Amino acid sequence: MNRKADISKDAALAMLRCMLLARRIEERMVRLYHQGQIFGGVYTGIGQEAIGTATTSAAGPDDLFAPCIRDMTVHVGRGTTALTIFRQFLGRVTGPTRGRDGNVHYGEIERGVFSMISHLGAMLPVVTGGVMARRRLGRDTIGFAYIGDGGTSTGDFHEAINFAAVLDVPVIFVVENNQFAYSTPTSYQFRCKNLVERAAGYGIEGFTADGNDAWALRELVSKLAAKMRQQPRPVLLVCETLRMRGHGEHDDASYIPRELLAAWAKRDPIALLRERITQAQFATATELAALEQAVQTEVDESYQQALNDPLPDAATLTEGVYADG
Amino acid sequence: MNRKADISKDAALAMLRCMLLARRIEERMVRLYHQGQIFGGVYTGIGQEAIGTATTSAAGPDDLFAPCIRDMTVHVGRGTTALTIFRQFLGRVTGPTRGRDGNVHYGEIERGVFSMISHLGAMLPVVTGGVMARRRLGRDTIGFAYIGDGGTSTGDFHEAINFAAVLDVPVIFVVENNQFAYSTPTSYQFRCKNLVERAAGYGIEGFTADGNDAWALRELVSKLAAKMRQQPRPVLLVCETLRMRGHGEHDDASYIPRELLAAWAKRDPIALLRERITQAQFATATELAALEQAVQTEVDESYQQALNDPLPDAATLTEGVYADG
Amino acid sequence: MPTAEITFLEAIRQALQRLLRERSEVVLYGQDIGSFGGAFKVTAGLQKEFGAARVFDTPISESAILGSAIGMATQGLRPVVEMQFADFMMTAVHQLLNNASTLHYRTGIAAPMTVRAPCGGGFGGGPFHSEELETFFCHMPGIKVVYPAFPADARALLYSAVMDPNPVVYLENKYLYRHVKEWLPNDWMPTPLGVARVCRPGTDAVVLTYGAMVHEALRAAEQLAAEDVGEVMVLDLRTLKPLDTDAIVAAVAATNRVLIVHEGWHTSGFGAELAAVVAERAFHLLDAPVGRLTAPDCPIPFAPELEKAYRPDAEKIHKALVELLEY
Amino acid sequence: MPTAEITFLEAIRQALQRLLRERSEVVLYGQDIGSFGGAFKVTAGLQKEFGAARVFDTPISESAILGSAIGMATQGLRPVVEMQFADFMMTAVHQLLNNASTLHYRTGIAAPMTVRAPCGGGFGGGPFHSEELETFFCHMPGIKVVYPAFPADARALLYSAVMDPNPVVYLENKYLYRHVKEWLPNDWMPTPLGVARVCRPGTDAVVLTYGAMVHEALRAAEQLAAEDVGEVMVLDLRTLKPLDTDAIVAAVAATNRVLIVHEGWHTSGFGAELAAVVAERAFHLLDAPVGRLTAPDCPIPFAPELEKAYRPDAEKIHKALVELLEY
Ligand SMILES: Cc1ncc(C[n+]2csc(CCOP(=O)(O)OP(=O)(O)O)c2C)c(N)n1
Ligand SMILES: Cc1ncc(C[n+]2csc(CCOP(=O)(O)OP(=O)(O)O)c2C)c(N)n1
Ligand SMILES: [Mg+2]
Ligand SMILES: [Mg+2]
Repeated sequence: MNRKADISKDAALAMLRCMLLARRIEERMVRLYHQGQIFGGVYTGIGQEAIGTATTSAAGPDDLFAPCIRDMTVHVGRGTTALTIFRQFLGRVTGPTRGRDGNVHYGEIERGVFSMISHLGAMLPVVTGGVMARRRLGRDTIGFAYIGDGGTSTGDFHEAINFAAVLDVPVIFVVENNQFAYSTPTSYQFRCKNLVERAAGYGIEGFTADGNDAWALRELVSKLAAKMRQQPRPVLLVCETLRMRGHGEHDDASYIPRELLAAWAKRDPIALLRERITQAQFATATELAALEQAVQTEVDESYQQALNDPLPDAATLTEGVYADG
Repeated sequence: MNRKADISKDAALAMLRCMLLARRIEERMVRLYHQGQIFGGVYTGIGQEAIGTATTSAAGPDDLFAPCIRDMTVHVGRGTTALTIFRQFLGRVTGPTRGRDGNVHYGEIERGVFSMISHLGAMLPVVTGGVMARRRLGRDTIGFAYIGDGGTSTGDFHEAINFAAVLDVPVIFVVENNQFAYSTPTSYQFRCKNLVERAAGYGIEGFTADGNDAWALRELVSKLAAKMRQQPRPVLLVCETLRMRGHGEHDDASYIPRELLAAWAKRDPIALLRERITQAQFATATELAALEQAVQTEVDESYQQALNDPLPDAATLTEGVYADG
Repeated sequence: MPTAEITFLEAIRQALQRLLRERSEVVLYGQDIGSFGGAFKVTAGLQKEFGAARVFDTPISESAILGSAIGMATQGLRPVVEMQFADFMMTAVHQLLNNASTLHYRTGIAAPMTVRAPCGGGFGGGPFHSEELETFFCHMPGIKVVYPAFPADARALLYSAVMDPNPVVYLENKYLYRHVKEWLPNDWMPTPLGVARVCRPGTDAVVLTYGAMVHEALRAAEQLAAEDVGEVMVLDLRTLKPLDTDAIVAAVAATNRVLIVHEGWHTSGFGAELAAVVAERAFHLLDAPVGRLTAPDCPIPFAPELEKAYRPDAEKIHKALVELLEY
Repeated sequence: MPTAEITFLEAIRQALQRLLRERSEVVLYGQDIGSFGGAFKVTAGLQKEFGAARVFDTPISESAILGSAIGMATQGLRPVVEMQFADFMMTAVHQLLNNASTLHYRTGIAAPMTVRAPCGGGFGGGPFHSEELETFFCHMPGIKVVYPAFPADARALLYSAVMDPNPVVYLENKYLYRHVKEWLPNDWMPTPLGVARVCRPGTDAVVLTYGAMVHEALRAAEQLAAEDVGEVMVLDLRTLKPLDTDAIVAAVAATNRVLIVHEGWHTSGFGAELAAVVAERAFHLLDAPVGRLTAPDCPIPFAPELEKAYRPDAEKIHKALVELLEY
């Protein structure tokens, strides 16, 4: 394959680093879970890293994001550090939710990332409102709202997209079709062939993309984002991928056919991007190895540092329920 | 126009009677409202009578219906009498809700008609569930669920249609696009050109129809219903019409352009059907006049009779909150 | 100081108008609130004065309305959204309970948003247009709940609600909209949330209440005074969360007999919380059991005969107070 | 009679299995409850035994699930739907409050449906997977609310809930699923809703509670007895609506001191209703103010240090009882 690289070397390597960092953090969490060292559950986006990576890479500094449970690369792509993420997952008082949540429900709003709640679909109108506010205040913001194939069955999915369409709010509604919603394949969630067919019903444009190809996805999203900044309208973007693990680590995903997993394993987003980078001669094997090593070191050090951070003090339990006047 | 009449003389005249009866009842309610004789509001379907009429006329005896506020012809089409309707609207203890409701929230379930609640969209899954139950119990039921253009913006609209599509429940989701949701034109509710574009996103068939032409609509619905009984799947049916009065009688509808009202007044569904009937030579002018007279008499007598019916006794206030074991 | 006689509804409109004038970050939206002025005409004229960028209509999508308000509120605006009827907020209550109410606690981010919700019955609205849902909102951590009874409070508390850094549910009893008027100064100051008001002094019993029932309680109290049966204090709570428990305890201390009155359902109604607060904090001050006069646990009926029996009013309060004073 | 030691979870599964066997009109549905057996494996094996026509998966559409159950229930089936977590029911609560809860009153049509909702915390579920929402359901007229604490009751009450002609919310405290076991006979009879149970006798105070807190209260009471501080009765309410007020009054009469304990939020929690009932009906029997030991009014925190401080437990109940006994 020999395609024109709209993507700079820096951008490509940053994307690779983003995916690697998320992958290594999640692998660490998986290991800790199975060693019985985690309180609560562990939910990963392993195999789906390209989506958050490419969308954040294509985004602008003022954009807003509402990631879902598998979107660690949205956080990393916006600059959230491994240290911050481990602090969150380990329930440290130094983490973004100060131990009040210890799971995927976090976000650094100063980087434009909302902290999700669990109710599927409920964040889509939130990011829509955030974009409306920023634009009224003169900022050139567009929004990125992520939702799973299963989440498209919620009323909120519909209300939010329609609301954004009627009010001309530029949000990319990114459907991550990872082919399963917990234990059920997509035939239990929808009957259209491809969810992109929903776009017409909202009077908006719809696109499909290979969710594992960060390079191509970034090119597409860059174009969409540029257009949306000119003509503020939402779009629907359906990314095809596969959830490579169980819903959470408590789930062995025995309901996913092994052949399907094997086929998608061959299309691992990190491997695909590495290949592209090599083809584009953006980095040598040695350089890539160094990157991998640097990421691994960051993960190891961050985990250790987070472990040493203080746990929340029970005396602070009821602090901050309300904001002070 | 000279088209093959699939519709029998009896069916055509029954449709005309259905529309006339509903129109006369609603006109009476409007008059009473403006005379200050009504407790609560008055909401009518004047101008939209063809939709409930044609769909019930095309339906089978075991079918289920979830009408909306403008669908008096669904009730009449299923055999609910003028007397029952006046008893309801006048809050009589003899009415279907025994005075517990006195508005459009009624239905005779023995005729297959659910009693709506106000929350737009909330009845769509209810009729879906009713159809599922009856079919499991061996009955050849299909469902008819009605919703306004504004109601399509609710999460429930989406959840219900998608649920029916995934579970293969044969329900006709009838969108009555009367071009306004309270004060707002449809551009405030959706941005697609025609709501029928939503069908593809659910993997179901969609149809549009002239909502004022009962004759043609009945033909279409008969075909759809026959097919759905063979192949149980939901369909989306968008009927174009215009709300000819305010949202309720408290509202003068000043936001509806007068020319629009005038244009649609020329397409009054009763006049259109009368014309069809005359063309088909199903009735003479004298016969039609007699029908009108009979309807008027029924309305007058029913109103008087309902007026004389007892009001609910305050002592019964808390009876029947629970069903008895 | 120039004054005018204004309705409860006009008081709300004046507060919104002043907020829009003084605070560029305030926006209003909801169903039919733009050029139509809303189902009750509370926002009449505001879109014309402030433009469609600040006062606008939305699709019939309660969850999108509440959810977007949360997002806006975190990004520099102060949205004030209208639910056409409080009843319809139940289609989107997860946005309040899970998103808005937990946000500051989890993330330290404030969401200064106000949800205006017309509630209550007494006019033949039937089961879906008359609900009283305050207990739901009061149960949510992180939410404030304001429920005024007089035009002066409606105006002054709405301003404070909108300027509060937290999500506030502001309940507007529809019966009050046009039934209650006051002569008020054209110049006014916001009043703080969380402060109850003794709107009738008394020594023999206290009625703890809010919203439309304040007026019914006042009527009953006046009658009891006229009949020389007793002097009953009426405490208008005004804000249900935070609750002015000190004022409640002081009122019980001054009267030793308590009747709680509200228009919502009995079981787990907000009156239960009030009774519990009294039982915990003022037990030793009581000369009689705490009474609750509420709607019964049944859907709100339409027929006037039934709705009258359903809804507490001055007559029923009078009767309950006579019994309480005789205990 | 053959017996077996079964978990709380297994008890629920047995009730569902028996219902499916004995009642052809019973159907089960929800998210992932089919071949996967549900997020907690409560329905494991049931689709295999009864087929996908009776036990089936649905899209992630809570309103469609609850709404369709209402329609089904009016048309001859007895749906038992599972919410994956009670927390998510809030996305569709209008179906319960407005549709299900008003149906029989308005139309005379019964809707025998049961909503199973796993609730409660204690295992690091955080703010969106640990909620206790019973007070919302108890406030709805026309809804019954069942909340068992023991495997025997879970099994026997679920059967009755499903056979009840009304909509029933059946709350399953997740902490109990695998933590609580009982030796139970393989043969069993359904028990009626609305009857509380004294699960520990006592003369010095009574704890009014339900769900997971019954076990914490029992532990605290045992300790107090061992310490010779007092004999505390524990009343397991089992059904919150209808509430067994006679049993409550009798318990107060026997002990004269009341502590109310629940895992949900304080303000307008179901404990408020219990306190109000005691204050109204048993005021003259009280030797001390009614105490409420509940979660504080804050979102459910994740970190174990915080969640432990958040959630009432035997230790906190012990402390509260010591204070109550000393009053
Ligand atoms: C409204 C709501 N209902 C149910 C759940 C429980 N739940 C959490 S994740 C999940 C499956 C989600 O599937 P999908 O949207 O495809 O996302 P994925 O996990 O595949 O990334 C379910 C049912 C929820 N979080 N929210
Ligand atoms: C969920 C919900 N939100 C708001 C309302 C208030 N409301 C009642 S009718 C109406 C307009 C409905 O418009 P449409 O669906 O087009 O029906 P039409 O009145 O035109 O027949 C609104 C906003 C409601 N009933 N339900
Ligand atoms: Mg998925
Ligand atoms: Mg309309």
